[in-house]
Amino acid sequence: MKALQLLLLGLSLGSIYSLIALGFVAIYKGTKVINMAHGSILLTGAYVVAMLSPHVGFLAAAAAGVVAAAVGAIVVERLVSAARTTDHLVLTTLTIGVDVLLATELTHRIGSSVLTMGDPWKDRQTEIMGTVLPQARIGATAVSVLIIAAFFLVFHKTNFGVRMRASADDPRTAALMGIDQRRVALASWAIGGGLACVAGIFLAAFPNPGLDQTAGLIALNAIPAIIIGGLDSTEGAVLGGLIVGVTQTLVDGNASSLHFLGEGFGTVAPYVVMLLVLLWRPSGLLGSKELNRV
Amino acid sequence: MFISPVLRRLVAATVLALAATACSTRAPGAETSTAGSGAVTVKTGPGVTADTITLGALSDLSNVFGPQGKTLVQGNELYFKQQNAKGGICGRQVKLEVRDHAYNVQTSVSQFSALEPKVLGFVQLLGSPMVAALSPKIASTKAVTLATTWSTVWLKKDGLVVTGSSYPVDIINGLQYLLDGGLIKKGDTIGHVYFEGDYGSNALLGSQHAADALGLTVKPVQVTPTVTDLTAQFNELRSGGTDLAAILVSAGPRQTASLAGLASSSGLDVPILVNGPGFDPALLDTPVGDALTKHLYVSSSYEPFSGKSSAAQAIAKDYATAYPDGKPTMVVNYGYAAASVMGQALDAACKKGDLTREGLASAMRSLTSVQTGVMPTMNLSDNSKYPSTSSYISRVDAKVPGGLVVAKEPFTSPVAETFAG
Amino acid sequence: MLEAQGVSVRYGQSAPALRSLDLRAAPGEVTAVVGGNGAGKSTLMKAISGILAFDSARVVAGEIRFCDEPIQRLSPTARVRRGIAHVPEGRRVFADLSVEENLRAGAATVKGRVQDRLDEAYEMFDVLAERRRQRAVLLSGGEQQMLAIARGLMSGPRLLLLDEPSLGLAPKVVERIAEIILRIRDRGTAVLVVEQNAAMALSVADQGFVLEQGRVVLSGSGRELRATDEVQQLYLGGSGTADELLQFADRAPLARWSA
Amino acid sequence: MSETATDLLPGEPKPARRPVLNTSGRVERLRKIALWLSLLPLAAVPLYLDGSWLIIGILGMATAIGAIGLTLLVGTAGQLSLAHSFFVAVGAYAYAYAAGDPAGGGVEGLGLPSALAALIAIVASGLAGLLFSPVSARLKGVYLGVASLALVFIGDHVLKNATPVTGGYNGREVAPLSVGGFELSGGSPDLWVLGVPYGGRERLWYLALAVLVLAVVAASRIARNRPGRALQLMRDNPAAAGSMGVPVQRYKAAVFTYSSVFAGTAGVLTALAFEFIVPQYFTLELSISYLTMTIIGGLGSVAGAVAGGLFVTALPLLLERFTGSLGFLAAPGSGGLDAAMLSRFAFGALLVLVLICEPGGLAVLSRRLRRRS
Amino acid sequence: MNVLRLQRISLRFGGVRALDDLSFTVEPGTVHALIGPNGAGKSSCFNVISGHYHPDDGSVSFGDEDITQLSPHQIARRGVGRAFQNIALSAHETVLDNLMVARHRLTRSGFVATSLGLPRVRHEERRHRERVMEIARFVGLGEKFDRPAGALAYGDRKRVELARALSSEPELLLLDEPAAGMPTHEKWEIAHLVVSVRDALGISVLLVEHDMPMVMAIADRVTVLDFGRRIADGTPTEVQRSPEVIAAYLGSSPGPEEPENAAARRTRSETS
Repeated sequence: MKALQLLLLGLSLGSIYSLIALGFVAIYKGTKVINMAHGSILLTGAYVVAMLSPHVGFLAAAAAGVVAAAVGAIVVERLVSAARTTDHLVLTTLTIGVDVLLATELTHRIGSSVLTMGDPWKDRQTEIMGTVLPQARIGATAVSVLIIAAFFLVFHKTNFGVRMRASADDPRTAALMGIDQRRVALASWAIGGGLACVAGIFLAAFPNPGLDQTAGLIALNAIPAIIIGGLDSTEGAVLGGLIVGVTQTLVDGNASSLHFLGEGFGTVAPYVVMLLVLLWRPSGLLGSKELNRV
Repeated sequence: MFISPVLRRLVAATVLALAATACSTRAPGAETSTAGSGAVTVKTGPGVTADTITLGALSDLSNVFGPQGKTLVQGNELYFKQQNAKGGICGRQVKLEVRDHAYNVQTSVSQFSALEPKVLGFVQLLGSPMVAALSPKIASTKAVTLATTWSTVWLKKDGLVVTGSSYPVDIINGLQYLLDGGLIKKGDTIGHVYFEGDYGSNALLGSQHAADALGLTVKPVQVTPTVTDLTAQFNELRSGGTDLAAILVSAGPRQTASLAGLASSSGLDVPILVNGPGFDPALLDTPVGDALTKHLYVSSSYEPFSGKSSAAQAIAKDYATAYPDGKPTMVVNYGYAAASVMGQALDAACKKGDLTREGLASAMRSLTSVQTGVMPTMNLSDNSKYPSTSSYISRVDAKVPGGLVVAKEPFTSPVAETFAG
Repeated sequence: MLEAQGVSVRYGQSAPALRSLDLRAAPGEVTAVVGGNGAGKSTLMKAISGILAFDSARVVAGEIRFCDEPIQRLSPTARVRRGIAHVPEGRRVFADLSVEENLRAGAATVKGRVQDRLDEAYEMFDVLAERRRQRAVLLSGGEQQMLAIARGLMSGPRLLLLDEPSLGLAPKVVERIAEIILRIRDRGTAVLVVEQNAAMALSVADQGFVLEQGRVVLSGSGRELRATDEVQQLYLGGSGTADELLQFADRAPLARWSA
Repeated sequence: MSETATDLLPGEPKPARRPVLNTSGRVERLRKIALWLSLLPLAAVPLYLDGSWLIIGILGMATAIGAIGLTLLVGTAGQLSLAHSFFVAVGAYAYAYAAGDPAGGGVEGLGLPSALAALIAIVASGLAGLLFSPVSARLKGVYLGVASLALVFIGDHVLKNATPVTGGYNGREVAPLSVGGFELSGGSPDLWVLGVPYGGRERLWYLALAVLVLAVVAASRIARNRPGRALQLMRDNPAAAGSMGVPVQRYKAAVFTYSSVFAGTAGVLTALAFEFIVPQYFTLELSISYLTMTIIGGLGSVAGAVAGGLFVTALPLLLERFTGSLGFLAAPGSGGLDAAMLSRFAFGALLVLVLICEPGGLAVLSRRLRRRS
Repeated sequence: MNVLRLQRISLRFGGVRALDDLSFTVEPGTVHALIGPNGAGKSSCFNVISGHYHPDDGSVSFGDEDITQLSPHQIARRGVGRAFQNIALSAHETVLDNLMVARHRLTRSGFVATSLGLPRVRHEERRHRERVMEIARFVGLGEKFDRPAGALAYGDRKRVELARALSSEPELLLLDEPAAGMPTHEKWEIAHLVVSVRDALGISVLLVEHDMPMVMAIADRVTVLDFGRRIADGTPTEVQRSPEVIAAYLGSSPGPEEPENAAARRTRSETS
């Protein structure tokens, strides 16, 4: 009963992490950069939603937020591509700089406010399979499942998807096919940004009190997720997100019996899982092994 | 010879440096002096001149606690402005040197080192990591510092002065209030959600002490500041079919909000008692605003911004004039009261003719009945105890600035008297 | 159709890989470029299709024109749209994509339906039709080469660049590739093929160029070139005679290292 | 040529580090003398600057030492690490624990002689780096960078929970370093030089300066000798490095360990300067600022790391000090752009700009300027 | 001196068979050429020998030891040196540093000793620097020690690559197209170098090369690969006569008897 409830809660939280992780992986596959500014992008999108929803309603605000986050991500991409280097280490580091900039500005803007998303679920809860779940989380799970399904459908069934996957596989040859690598980069960053915003909305919604300046940090929870799943695997991102969500919830929900692991172990547990996975499989559960090119 | 210019310059610099040591700027003169001011001759130390007393304030103005830090500083400044308008303290104008450590330990350490020689003491030191990191330096420099904390962890530290009542005592008083009001009863089980560290873990001592004395059972659950979705913790509290009679929160406002929402939408209509830092008026605009209005009780050792006392009303009026755009929180009053404690200590030191650090420290300890108007009467003579054991109980009123009104004037539970600290 | 004039290409700061190269390919013809490793053949192909930037290389001098239009400043995509398709060295099929997805990727610049082109490709390469759902990585080398060529044709090019299509393939498969090249030409697509396997390339070529150290040292019809000494040596990859060994007698002596 | 890691390096080939042929031995020797002489003015600094500047200087030098370690790891070996703050923490806490008074209130200590404790702390950070080698040896570049985040979070958890050793959330006191009864970071016994009191900060200044010089010398030796060459090839072409007999995995682990030793040393000095350490200092933010320093200084450049370390430490404090004279800066708390915010903006912007415009950082810029003059 | 023996090596990538049941032996003190069309599997073969790939089947032994599963550095330490076809130097480092890195297996100075600047570190450094300078002069690099490798001309970079492999003082040297892309004159200089390496140092050389006259002139033995399998093995003269080799290289044989030889337009400039 309790276990089931925690599992359901964990999966619903995990589905939100999956969205963030999927965004990371989309960007990584498109440009081989790990976007360390992802948390700030998430915060930007959610901030726009919070600012607009009292005026234009939740759905319109959410749409605007997704666009804003996508645009934000594209700006980061432009900065990344402005660097005259192809070294992914340098480019990843560059996104850390962007994150510092964005986070400073957003922290200042949000201040002590707790911004509400104006979502339709409010603080209601519903009983499912004998367990009580916040409606916003059920909404999050449903929306995540839809988005993830749409993502895979698009990537596997459309020409756009073929172009994206071809570019991820071999950008140079994809360029030879006339697939514009700049547009691929823009598309993958925009997708990553949009996904982050959707996740941000749900992370700010109940049972969280609303959007505050710490929301960007939550994106860091998706980092163990992408490593657990394998940086270059979209399926891995989803799996990793779920694993992180469930791990965190199980540990937090059993805090008193896990007290010997120290206080606040729930936040750290995903990282411990990540290290264990790395020891077992250095490129994650579903990541592809890199062939040593000589 | 491409290196010769470099070499020449270096040699020159070195010679100059060595030659100049003879007239080093740092050879100290007399550090303490006596300066006449008005009728009384007063011994002075760092930060005090014939016409000015300089005090420091180390706060977070731009990071996570920025908004609170700002209102605290505003409260400090309100008090000193009043005093300065009345002719100052000890015939001297009080100058406040504010530094923003942005919640960074290293910054606060450097700022303290830079500021300490120029000030008599510190009227504010915000952030427990900073209090911890600076405590040995405060002890060694004897710069009297009012720590913005209500944890008993910081008792018995040389130079550190705490005000009001401690977190655990606020919790004990709050439970007493709930018990007296019939909101909970003997034998009930109460959940306590608390932060790691000097705030939450300390407050937990209070609820455990009260539970023993009042015949309650406390079920603690710990939470970290970055976790704002408390579903799992809430479930943990209710696991095993526990029937919660009340929830205590010694955490941040976001944790309070999450719990209030979860409780109310699960049909758990029980009182939620929080420490001062657990509430933020910004929460009232969120979906859980109603739940908070219905169930929230705040126990603190300072009066909320919209308190009924004449002092609180006066502060609110001054505040509106001085900071027309300011967003008052409940710590404005605390900022004012802390400054007032410092001011009264300075007065006492002045009367003894000793405005040195040692003089200030002993004057501080001579204050046995400090009135600030917005905090309970305080006795600062013993640094192993908090100067008060009384708490205000406040309830939510979304219409007033600061969002809280006083439900019960400061009172002391008999159980609080037996709590050490 | 394609004209390169005085083209020089550099990788980063190092010495040029193409040096003042002149070359032309005519419509309706197979043009072969042969030369040894390091002669600059692949660089030439990359310069035409516009992906030098991937290797931090750039055209530093000269001009490349396609159908009388200078194309150096165009993006690779724009060049594909104008009718240049490049089948890279080593096939480089998209390993994780199915055969059909590979072909679809090749039609990235095509607006509207690609089904007709798919049908056409399957007709020309029947092995691919049987394996359309299979992941490309599971194809044999020869099949991968077929796929790479079919993929290149999906954009409906006017000029097909083939970089070492015989690389690592069995002689029988190479013969088949040669046939395919001729069929492509006969459909009206000009082919520029770069080969180390001079025999294969020149056997199908209308025009040929011999590249050495980044410049054209010899050009002529396929037949003419096949008969020259240079190309004869190139078949065997060779140059000079063993006598030349003798002239380097005086070098700094080196004895075994004793630790 | 590898198209990946070489881009990390200054955008142009380096000139020879030193002449191979001994034709310019005299110039070399003079240059060396000049370098050592340049330390003399630094040694006189405590005679002129007050304590707050000394603290900034000490923290800056401690940070520079940590940055040197990171520049070897990220720049020379091409391995990204965001775990540097963890190893700084290990150094700081190991020292505090080893030198701590066993009878001290609430927090345990081994009560070892403090010099020995410092040594133990440095070794402990190295060991911590070594313990991570199953991960650090098998991952590369960006992957390692992301994986190393785990150490920061796990480290934070341990620091806050291993209360008997670390003092938990509230931190613990740090005993001063003394050798034979003479405190190198404390004030006993009393010491006056040329009329200036030489207390804890003044003494710690010399200690930090001495350790920084040692660190620079050691790291430069590594960079230009056998280990450094192996690391560079490992970064540029791991396959070639293997074929040259470099055990690539072992070297990855080794450079990670070596870099941790520098971090640990920085930790000990920081702890001595702070006198009290709290877990809230050793965060991801610290790791990022270490990374910022090495990049601003120029990855792989030891001198650049020192410059970057001093710059990043001093900038926020300098900005704040001159808030009054910088017209555009608002007073702290007024809601405008204040010094703390500006310095954070400055770091973010510098990181972005340096990487976009001059990935070689200060090291290349200064070389260019020198050539022009 | 040790014999290198490949026995029934097979290697697959996805659906592609890169090496197929390949066996041959490199005798000590010989120049052994490995030839075949591009893509025949020569580089894969090198990668198997030097430990970068582990074969799906078969074994590699060096002397009495099975080295099939060893990692590259372990194989290097056993005296197998390698020069890469696509120059694999550190472009930003000096020629000297690029060469010195090959001394890795012959030197000891670790992190600690180097940091401390122990006299033996300096002594070791000096001794080995002298040796690699000798080697650099031997391959014709002259005195370009201080130049960053990336700034050298192509031919010189190829020489650095070769000198680096020699600097590891190998017993067996794997050379992957050491003369590719060089003008004829330089090619022969490299050929001469290879012979000198064998004669002066007694090193066995396994050589991948496309230039047939060069191979025929300097190789003691030749193994011909096509399509991942061995199609001929023997002395140069034997191999040259093998019909499989002719077929693999020439395909449907071109007719040298065709008369239009002179018509090809010559554009070769004499000074290249």
